[in-house]
Amino acid sequence: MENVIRIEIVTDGLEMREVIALLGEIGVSGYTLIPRVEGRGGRGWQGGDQLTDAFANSAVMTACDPVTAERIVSRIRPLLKRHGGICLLSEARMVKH
Amino acid sequence: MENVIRIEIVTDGLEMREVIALLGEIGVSGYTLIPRVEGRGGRGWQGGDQLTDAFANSAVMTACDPVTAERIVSRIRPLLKRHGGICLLSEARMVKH
Amino acid sequence: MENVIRIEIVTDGLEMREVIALLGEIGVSGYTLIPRVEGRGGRGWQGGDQLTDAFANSAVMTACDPVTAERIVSRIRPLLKRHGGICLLSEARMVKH
Amino acid sequence: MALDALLINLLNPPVLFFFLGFLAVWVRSDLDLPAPLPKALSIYLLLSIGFRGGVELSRGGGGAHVWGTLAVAIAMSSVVPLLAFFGLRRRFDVPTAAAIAATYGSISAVTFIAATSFLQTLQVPFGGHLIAAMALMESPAILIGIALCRHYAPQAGDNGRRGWRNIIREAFFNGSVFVLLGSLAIGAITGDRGREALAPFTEGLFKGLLCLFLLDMGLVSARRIGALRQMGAFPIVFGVALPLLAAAIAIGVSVGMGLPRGDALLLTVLCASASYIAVPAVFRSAVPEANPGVYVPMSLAVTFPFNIVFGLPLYYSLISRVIP
Amino acid sequence: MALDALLINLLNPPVLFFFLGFLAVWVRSDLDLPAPLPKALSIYLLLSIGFRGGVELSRGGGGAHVWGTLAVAIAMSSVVPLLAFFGLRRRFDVPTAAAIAATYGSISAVTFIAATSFLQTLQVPFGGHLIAAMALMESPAILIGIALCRHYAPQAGDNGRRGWRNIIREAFFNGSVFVLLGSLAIGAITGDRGREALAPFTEGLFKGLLCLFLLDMGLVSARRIGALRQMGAFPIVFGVALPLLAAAIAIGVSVGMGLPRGDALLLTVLCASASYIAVPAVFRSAVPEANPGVYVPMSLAVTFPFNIVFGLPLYYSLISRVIP
Amino acid sequence: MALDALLINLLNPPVLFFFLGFLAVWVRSDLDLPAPLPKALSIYLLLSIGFRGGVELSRGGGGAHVWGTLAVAIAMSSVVPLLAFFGLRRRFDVPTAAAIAATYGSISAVTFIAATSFLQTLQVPFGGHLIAAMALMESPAILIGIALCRHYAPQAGDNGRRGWRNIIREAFFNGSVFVLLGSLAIGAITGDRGREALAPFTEGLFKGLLCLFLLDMGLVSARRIGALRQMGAFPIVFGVALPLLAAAIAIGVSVGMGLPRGDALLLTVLCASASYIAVPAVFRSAVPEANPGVYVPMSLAVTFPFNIVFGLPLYYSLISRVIP
Ligand SMILES: Nc1ncnc2c1ncn2[C@@H]1O[C@H](COP(=O)(O)O)[C@@H](O)[C@H]1O
Ligand SMILES: Nc1ncnc2c1ncn2[C@@H]1O[C@H](COP(=O)(O)O)[C@@H](O)[C@H]1O
Ligand SMILES: Nc1ncnc2c1ncn2[C@@H]1O[C@H](COP(=O)(O)O)[C@@H](O)[C@H]1O
Ligand code: NA
Ligand code: NA
Ligand code: NA
Repeated sequence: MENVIRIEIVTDGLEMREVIALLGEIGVSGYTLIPRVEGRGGRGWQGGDQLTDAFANSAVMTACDPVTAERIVSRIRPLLKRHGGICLLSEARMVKH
Repeated sequence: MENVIRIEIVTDGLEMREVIALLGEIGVSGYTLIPRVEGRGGRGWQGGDQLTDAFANSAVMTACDPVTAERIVSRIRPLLKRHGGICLLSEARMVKH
Repeated sequence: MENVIRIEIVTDGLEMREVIALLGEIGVSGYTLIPRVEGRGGRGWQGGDQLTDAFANSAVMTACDPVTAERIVSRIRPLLKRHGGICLLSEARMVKH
Repeated sequence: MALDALLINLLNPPVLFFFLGFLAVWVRSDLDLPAPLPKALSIYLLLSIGFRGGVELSRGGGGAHVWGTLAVAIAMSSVVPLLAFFGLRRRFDVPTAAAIAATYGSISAVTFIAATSFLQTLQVPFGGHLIAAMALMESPAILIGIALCRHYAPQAGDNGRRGWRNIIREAFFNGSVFVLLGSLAIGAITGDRGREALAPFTEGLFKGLLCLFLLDMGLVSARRIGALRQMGAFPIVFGVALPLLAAAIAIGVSVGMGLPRGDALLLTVLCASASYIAVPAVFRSAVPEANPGVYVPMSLAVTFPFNIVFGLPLYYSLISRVIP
Repeated sequence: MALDALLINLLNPPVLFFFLGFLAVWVRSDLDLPAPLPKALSIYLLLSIGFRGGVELSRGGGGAHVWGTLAVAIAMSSVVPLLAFFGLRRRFDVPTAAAIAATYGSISAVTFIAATSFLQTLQVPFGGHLIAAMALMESPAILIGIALCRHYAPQAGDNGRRGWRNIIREAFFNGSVFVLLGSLAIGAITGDRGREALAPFTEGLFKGLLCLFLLDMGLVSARRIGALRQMGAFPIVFGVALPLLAAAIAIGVSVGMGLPRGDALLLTVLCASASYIAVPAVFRSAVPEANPGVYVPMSLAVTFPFNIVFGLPLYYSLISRVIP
Repeated sequence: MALDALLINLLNPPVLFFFLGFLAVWVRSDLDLPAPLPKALSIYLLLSIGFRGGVELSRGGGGAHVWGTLAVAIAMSSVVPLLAFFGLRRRFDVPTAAAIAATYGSISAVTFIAATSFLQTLQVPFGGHLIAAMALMESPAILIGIALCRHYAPQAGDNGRRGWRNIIREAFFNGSVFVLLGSLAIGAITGDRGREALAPFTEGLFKGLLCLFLLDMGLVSARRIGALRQMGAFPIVFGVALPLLAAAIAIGVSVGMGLPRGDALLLTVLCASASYIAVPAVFRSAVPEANPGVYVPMSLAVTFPFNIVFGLPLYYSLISRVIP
């Protein structure tokens, strides 16, 4: 088992493409995506409006080493500033094949 | 980055409205909802029965300060007692816009 | 509140049946399942292909005591080896009814 | 005659698709109707049957029997749960007995719809007000069930926290009742002009989508059979006997009122069928102590298949003996 | 006459289902069309209307007016947002004013479709090129809105990070425009032979599925009404006045061009309707500073119901006075 | 003649919608059919085609050829994977070669359905037993593929953990085979009476929903093209050559058996088409070592479009030359 940082990012569904592109650039080994979650925060209710995907969130989780985690945090901050959302970091141990 | 408590509550989908009302009363700054998850626990299998939403769970996650966390725990306990489900707390760091 | 290990397993949706059977054998008290998540890892993109469920992941989360956690890890490892995916462990406190 | 009716029913495509769903579970096929499709189908069926009932009503059919039938419908949906509850109290805890009572007092829209499709095959007419009767029978039993529970086990339920207001709203304005009544009203307002515009949707597709829905009901029903195993013979006996009793009463009343055959069959089916949508949706929240592992399989895995396969032709052959 | 048209419109099943959706929210029913059904319905409606427009075009209808109508359509979808923007600048920040401008310059496909269904009820013909006009009006207003925003508030938006290329692609190739134009092309290619093969799908089901979609629109629209409360009278006044102004201009132009009644109504409805799909989808990403809590409810909870219920018959009765 | 057939095919709405889906990916539109819609459509298509085949069978059509055709179908679905496997063994590891073999031995229901729609356009009849042939060809190739894998790479796969019992169940009772066979049986039982009741659903909507499904197939297929880039010319050459070879054999056999044109085309298309649903579903679990990044794009991005666009008219023009 490996010590990792578990990072969880929730943001506007339309921006998830960008978040994922960013994870790719930084070079994480993998990530898991929940394509449609709802939520409430400073910008109000994001419950999906059935007509477009413009008002729902997505969540992504990635397990990575602390250095990569730092880089993700610094790159994700401006994006969250523009489009809202949160990013949580916690310690975990990972079993990989 | 801010130290927060990450709270995760899983309970009957029909009761989620009440859980959310409760979070609102306590005054969390935000939360993220996965509207439809399945599960097994003391009350058996909750896999959705396709006909109603009466047999599926929902999960909600909120990041908050330790004091708010305490209040959530004490308020959520009777609800979990009546309708089943669990509530998990863990430490995390949060990046917010 | 009880100290528990929060285990999170992401793997191919088709194998989830086996993971759940395994959790049952080991005797966890409960688990929560997100039936359809997407992801990327060593085996490429798992985004669902709309035609079959053969290319999407599932995620399962269970809160259990450390001994049970050890047993889950040792049983899940070969399955992840064959079919891909990850397993994350972290510390948490649990409120149960 | 009874055998004839049975055969006609068994060779109806919807019933055959119901068997197919059952069979899929039996051979452990991975067949599944993906998640919101069954719900979408049930909205379609309620909308269509409601609309057609409304159009029928706008034609002024039903005559003298309309109000009488509606009154009987409501009365039956109050009598059946009382009968059931006092029969069940010694076997189950109060909340579960109350939930079973509500289950059998309320109705199964799909059973009703299958009955209309059976009547169409036989070219027997029926009145649009029976559809209104169905809508009216869905909720009262739920309220009676909850009242029974609160009276005989006041500590159970949500300790009265959830006011009657909420419960009444949930019972009367739940999605299925609402779509049914709303479409009935729209059908009654637009009448035959509206019917013409919507017919390819509400009538053309009806039987096909009913087949698809019954395929799903077969899957859902068969998956609940497992839960029956641990409960002995009682749920099976009760799940067949109570519908037979309710049907006998309903046929008696129908004869007394002089209802025509079609209306009599539909009224009978409403009384004999059991809910598996509205009742669990309300009881799960309001009376979580009631055990859904009991009342749902009884309704879904015993009474529903019994009615769809044997009940319909049986009731009809009885009715065609006593109503000329 | 105006009252007649209003009545005909109000008794149309789709409009009644829209009311039903509204009512469901009002009585707090838990009625809901499950998640991808509304999106699937909107794809169906766009595909069908596009295909039928294409078939119509393949017959060479529309005559001399075709190109003129398309030109007017594009021109109106540029003029309306400019009018709106300069009227709104003092009340709202630039990004929100620009988003509202784009909203009212763009169109609502469902309002258009309801208008075609209204014309069909009255048996008034219309040209297939109006459907092409609809497709052409969806995007220009979005580009103008973003251009206005970048010019008057250059620090807002994504600071130009997202190139025009991307924005143009999102505006012109978003799913709904693409399905509409694609089906139009396929209809035009396959003509009446294709029509025959697809008619039970594209025409038979059309009105029924429109009812279902409007039921959902009623739910969605009513849920947005709450957001209006905090904003005073302005959004309501604006959400009715701007469509009336746009409609007046459109009717004037139609008379000037000598358009037949059906075409004039559809052109008017396009100008008077407001977007709630394409505009939020693009603006949420490109100009997150614009407040969707303002521009979406204005479009969805004010202008959409106004047009569906009162606008259609009002515009038509005006048109039938000035166009013989 | 060949050109004629090509043109007729290309101007068929379903094929045009397939192109539209391709185009959407090409211009990077965000068009998408939301999640369970494609699966729901595929259930519909299988149910309808199965039911119609059954009704056809109930009429006793097909005559002397029925059993012969079924036998040939099963034989071909065993021969093709063997041919493929031994041709591929030097290029790919055993598990991947076995998966490709199974892919080409099994069939594509949508290709078959497009062929029936092509025949209908040409008003050429075909026997209902061909639909039974399709159902019978889906599974044997999967078993052969897994047997080849276990024999030549015994350490791969699940080390035999998963018994043959499970694999046979997965191969024969997977959802699509089950719906197809079940609907075939129901069609055969209810015959023309059932057909009448369900026709607006199973026949009226068929072509329209096929268009919608092919729009999705266009999207899905185009998205897989990227995966081909890294693999050089071989998958493309193989994905066209093997179908041509299989088609040639099938046409030869059809002539030998004296099949009528419609039956010959459908048999040919079954042999020439490749699976992208049943095979990945079974192989992902049973032989995870097989690389789905190879066998899925070959089937979905090469063979499927080739057959839909060029294969159908090509096979038909060949057949119409050799079968009078
Ligand atoms: N404290 C929080 N805990 C959990 N999720 C949050 C929290 N705050 C915001 N979110 C999520 O992030 C989304 C955007 O947040 P905001 O930008 O604050 O509106 C919300 O819709 C929630 O899904
Ligand atoms: N130990 C556990 N770990 C994760 N989820 C649990 C656990 N126990 C219960 N749950 C979730 O909570 C729901 C209700 O639990 P219960 O009331 O025990 O039936 C279950 O359906 C699961 O989704
Ligand atoms: N580092 C990671 N963080 C989060 N999820 C991962 C990670 N690596 C793999 N996964 C998930 O596990 C699935 C299978 O991984 P793999 O076997 O590496 O392809 C992926 O599709 C992801 O959903
Ligand atoms: Na009843
Ligand atoms: Na407009
Ligand atoms: Na083949």
